[in-house]
Amino acid sequence: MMIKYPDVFFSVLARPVIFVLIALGLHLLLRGAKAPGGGFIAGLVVAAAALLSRMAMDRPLLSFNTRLLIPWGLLLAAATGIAPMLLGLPFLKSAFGYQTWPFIGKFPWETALLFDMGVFLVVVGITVTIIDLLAQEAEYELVVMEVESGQEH
Amino acid sequence: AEDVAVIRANWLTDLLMLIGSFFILAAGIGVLRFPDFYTRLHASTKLVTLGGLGIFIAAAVAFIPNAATERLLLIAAFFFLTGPLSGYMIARSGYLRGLPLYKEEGSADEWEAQGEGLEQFEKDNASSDD
Amino acid sequence: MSASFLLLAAVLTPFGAAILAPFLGSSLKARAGLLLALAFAPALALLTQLGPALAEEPLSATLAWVPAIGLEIALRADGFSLMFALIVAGIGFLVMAYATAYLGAQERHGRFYSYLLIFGGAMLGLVLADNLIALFAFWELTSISSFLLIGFWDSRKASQDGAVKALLVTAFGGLALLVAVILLILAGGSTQLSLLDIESIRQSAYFIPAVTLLLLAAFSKSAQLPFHLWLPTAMEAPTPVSAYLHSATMVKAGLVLVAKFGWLFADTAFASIILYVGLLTLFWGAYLALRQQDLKALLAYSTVSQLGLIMSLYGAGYPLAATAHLLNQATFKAALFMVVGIIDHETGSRNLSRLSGLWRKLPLTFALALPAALSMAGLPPFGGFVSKELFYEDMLYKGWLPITLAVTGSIITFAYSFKFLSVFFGPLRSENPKVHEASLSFWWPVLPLSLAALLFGIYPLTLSWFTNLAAPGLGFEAEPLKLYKGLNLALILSVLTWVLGLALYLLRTRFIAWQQALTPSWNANTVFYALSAGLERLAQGLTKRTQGASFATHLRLIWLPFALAGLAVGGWFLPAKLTPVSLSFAVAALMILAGSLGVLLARSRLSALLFMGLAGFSSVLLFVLLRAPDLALTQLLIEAVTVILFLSVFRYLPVLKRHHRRRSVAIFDIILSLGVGTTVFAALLAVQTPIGERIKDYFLEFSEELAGGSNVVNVILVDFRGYDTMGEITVLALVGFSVYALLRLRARASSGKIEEERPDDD
Amino acid sequence: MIVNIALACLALAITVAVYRVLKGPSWGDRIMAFDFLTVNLAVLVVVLAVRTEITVLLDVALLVSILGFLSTVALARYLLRGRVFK
Repeated sequence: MMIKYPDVFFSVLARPVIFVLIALGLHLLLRGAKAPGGGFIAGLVVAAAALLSRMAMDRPLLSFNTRLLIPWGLLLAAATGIAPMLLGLPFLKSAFGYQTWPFIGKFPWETALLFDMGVFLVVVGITVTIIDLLAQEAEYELVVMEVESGQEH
Repeated sequence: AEDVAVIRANWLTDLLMLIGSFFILAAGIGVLRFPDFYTRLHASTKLVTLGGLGIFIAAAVAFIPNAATERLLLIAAFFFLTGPLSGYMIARSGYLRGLPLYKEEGSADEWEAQGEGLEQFEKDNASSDD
Repeated sequence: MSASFLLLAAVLTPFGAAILAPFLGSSLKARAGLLLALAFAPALALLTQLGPALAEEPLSATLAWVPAIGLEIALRADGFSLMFALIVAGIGFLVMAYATAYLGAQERHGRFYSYLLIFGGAMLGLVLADNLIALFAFWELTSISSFLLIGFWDSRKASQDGAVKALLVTAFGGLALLVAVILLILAGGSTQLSLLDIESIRQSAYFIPAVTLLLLAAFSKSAQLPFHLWLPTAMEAPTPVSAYLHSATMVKAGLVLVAKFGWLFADTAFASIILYVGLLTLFWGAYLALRQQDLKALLAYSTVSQLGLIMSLYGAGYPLAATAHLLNQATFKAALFMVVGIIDHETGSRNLSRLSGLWRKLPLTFALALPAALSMAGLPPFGGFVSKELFYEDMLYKGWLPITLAVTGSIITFAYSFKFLSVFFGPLRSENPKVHEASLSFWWPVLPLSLAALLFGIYPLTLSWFTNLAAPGLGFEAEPLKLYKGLNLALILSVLTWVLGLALYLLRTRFIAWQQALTPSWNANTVFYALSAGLERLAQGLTKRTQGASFATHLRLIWLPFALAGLAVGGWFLPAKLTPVSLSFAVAALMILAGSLGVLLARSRLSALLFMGLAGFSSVLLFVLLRAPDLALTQLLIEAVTVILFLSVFRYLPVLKRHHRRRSVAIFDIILSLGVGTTVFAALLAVQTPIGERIKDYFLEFSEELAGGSNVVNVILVDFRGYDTMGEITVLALVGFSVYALLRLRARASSGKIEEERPDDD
Repeated sequence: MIVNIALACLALAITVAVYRVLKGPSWGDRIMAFDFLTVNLAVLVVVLAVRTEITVLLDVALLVSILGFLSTVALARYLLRGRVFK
């Protein structure tokens, strides 16, 4: 007996939650050096958003092929490692400082943030890919069930 | 360096905090003492949301000096949004999966009473493919 | 441009181009090869650095990686390594051009060119490296890229098998090299090859093991006798790869090693070992080559035997002759491989028995093949003769056994070179009737190599220009080479070789028949397969016995030693360290305990998951109480995502049946878990000793100043210990891909059941 | 002072939640208790933030409430349909 109920409430109310989750994820990523946050946590928050979007609206969070995020993340992390070497500094030497721009005012920048973004991309790449695959698998089960139930009648 | 906030222990924070903790206490007792699943569900979702709001607003007032109030209001908003929704989801799956209702003599299951019942709902749903 | 920058560019540009190759390959298809061949330009530009100045102070460049522990890419180009680098770059350039014509339209060009460029860069690095660790790194990189290139047509079983075998043998050599390098660094006192203190190495106890391992690495890489089995099966690779890796450059890495470390075993017992291994390989390679019907296999065994020849010369301490023959072999062997590529491409087969009389249809290819094949045979007007003369002269000094082995080897070499040429003579026979001459873009790369084979013979000064380059590096005095050195014993022996060689060529059918009768049932390949099969059986037996069928026994075996160690160590110093703890910690700890007990007692899988969630969230509470918001956030997120992923996978798990356990087993499990508990508790108590203080203060104090971040947890993760995190995310990426592969595998398997194909996303 | 009262109430509520998770006659009770626990945890974190004045804990509270909601919804949907997605 296959029960199929459209969770109207859930899918409607999930949109704002997903929006906040993604905003929170990026916020955590960008303030990594100053306050609790960082690539791993931000990546997992975005993964939670992907889970929610899959569950509530049955729609992938990111439309592109998230598998490519993994090598790009690694490349970014490696680049921040190798770039200082080209300037004669040892591997993974990081630099930091403060910038003041007209509208934004004084804000700190650090190259470690780029490395953190690399970590973020890898974590997001892996979790979202797995979630999408599991969802496809579930969707696929349904197709199989329908075909089998179709054959019964 | 933790943000040291000077909390003016004003009366508003204390009052709201008291109200909030009263509701949470009520929720605790409700979850402990209520006879069946559905009634306990009321306590665990509705009451705690109310209690939580009380405490959040108290905290919002308390954190005015170090500009954390808007974050707290965001949390309160989400608290208000997710609390009842999770209650609704649990209740639905509980009922549709046939958890027994607590039957006192006077009470009746409106859904059952209207003759709708689970099977009937099945039929309309099975035919329509969403 | 300063010389050291050029040196660095020479090694690093091929790697850069390798990253670009996939993109260029997909857009430009085959023609991308021409563009990417330019990656060898800086290496060729090293030509400008040649000249007398090089002898006194060789070119050097260093790229600091971790200077504190002597780990940097230090390159040093003395005469020999520069000469070899030019060979690698020159032939690399020609092979890339040849590949543009050779690869069919539907091949994966991007991938092929990037592998080839990775190999090119690694080979250049290997030859020019002065830092021993960098030398080892490049050595391994060449093995890996050769594995990728041999297995390029990965759908074919033969190339898979050949690639794995090549990787196993060369990686085995790589391991030996790693240990040898470490021993040398310890004994020699520095990681720099040029600064190694020779005397202290000779005296130190590490001398014997280091040199034996070094030779092991050289022999396995250059396919010497016991390890020659991987080269013939490596011929499954596309012909450009065979022409580049398995004839001119990669297989000579062993020779480079033996040449560069010549001073190490100059007049010790090892020298004669190398001599005889080389000569035996020369004889055995030629002996097998004569028997081959497939042109490429014939060339493969011929490469094995020629490498034996050069190895014996380096071993015997005659680097001049060795370098001369190395140059000759590189040019004529690469040319012959490309000729085979053309024949294969035009006639569709490489089998001698099905092909003959091709010179009528492929006159140009024949004209190109002739000088190379005759130079291989060692006939006068060609380069091969010059170096073979030197070979005979040097072997004469070594005594009668080396010279007889050398002559018999050369006789058979002469025979199989003519056998190679026999494909052009006789009546025209070939599979597809319409055989036409190769297109320009196909044969122009072969031209310079055949011309070189001819030029080295007619005008040997060009050959001696190269060898003089290598003179200072390998410590022999440069002397001009001459084609005719007057009537001496070596010349008489050469004439003898030609006569007997011709006779052997004419009687080859009977010789091969006689060979067939003689060959024993086992050979190197069968030994290799027997070994690997035996290893597999041993592994299966071991796992079956130790791990047993059920997962539970598996876990018990893991936890048992852990628990015993804990009981032994942890038992006595437990009570000493307990400190009072506040009420809220106790509550949180009790909740975690409740959660974990719940998981133990749970009957259904769902409630077990719920209890796990309970334990997880209460540990979040604990972190909050300990004022560690970072950890609380991480634990929280992992907790939630795990719970949901678990749920989504539950439907595929088998039903949780209460498998009954005998009482004794249950009791054993309880004791075991108690033991493990005490071990973990003892370990935790041990960790709280003050060592933590010093590290903590350093990070707290310098996090703001050095890394500009006040959140020490993240600063450590991303900045101070950035390299660890990079390692972690690489592992994470690998895990991600393997999970993806598993799920795709399942999807593809189940999609097989019903007819309509699932929308494939990539 | 009042904060301690709030903490006491929360502690009681959480112990009741744990009790319900362990005993809960039906799985519905367990999920309800799990939701009750996560919501209480969020409130507790906020109260702790007030007491220790670490405003960073508020992010933890927000995430606890959202992720608690997410897990509960996933559990509820798993029970209803036997699968989480679709």
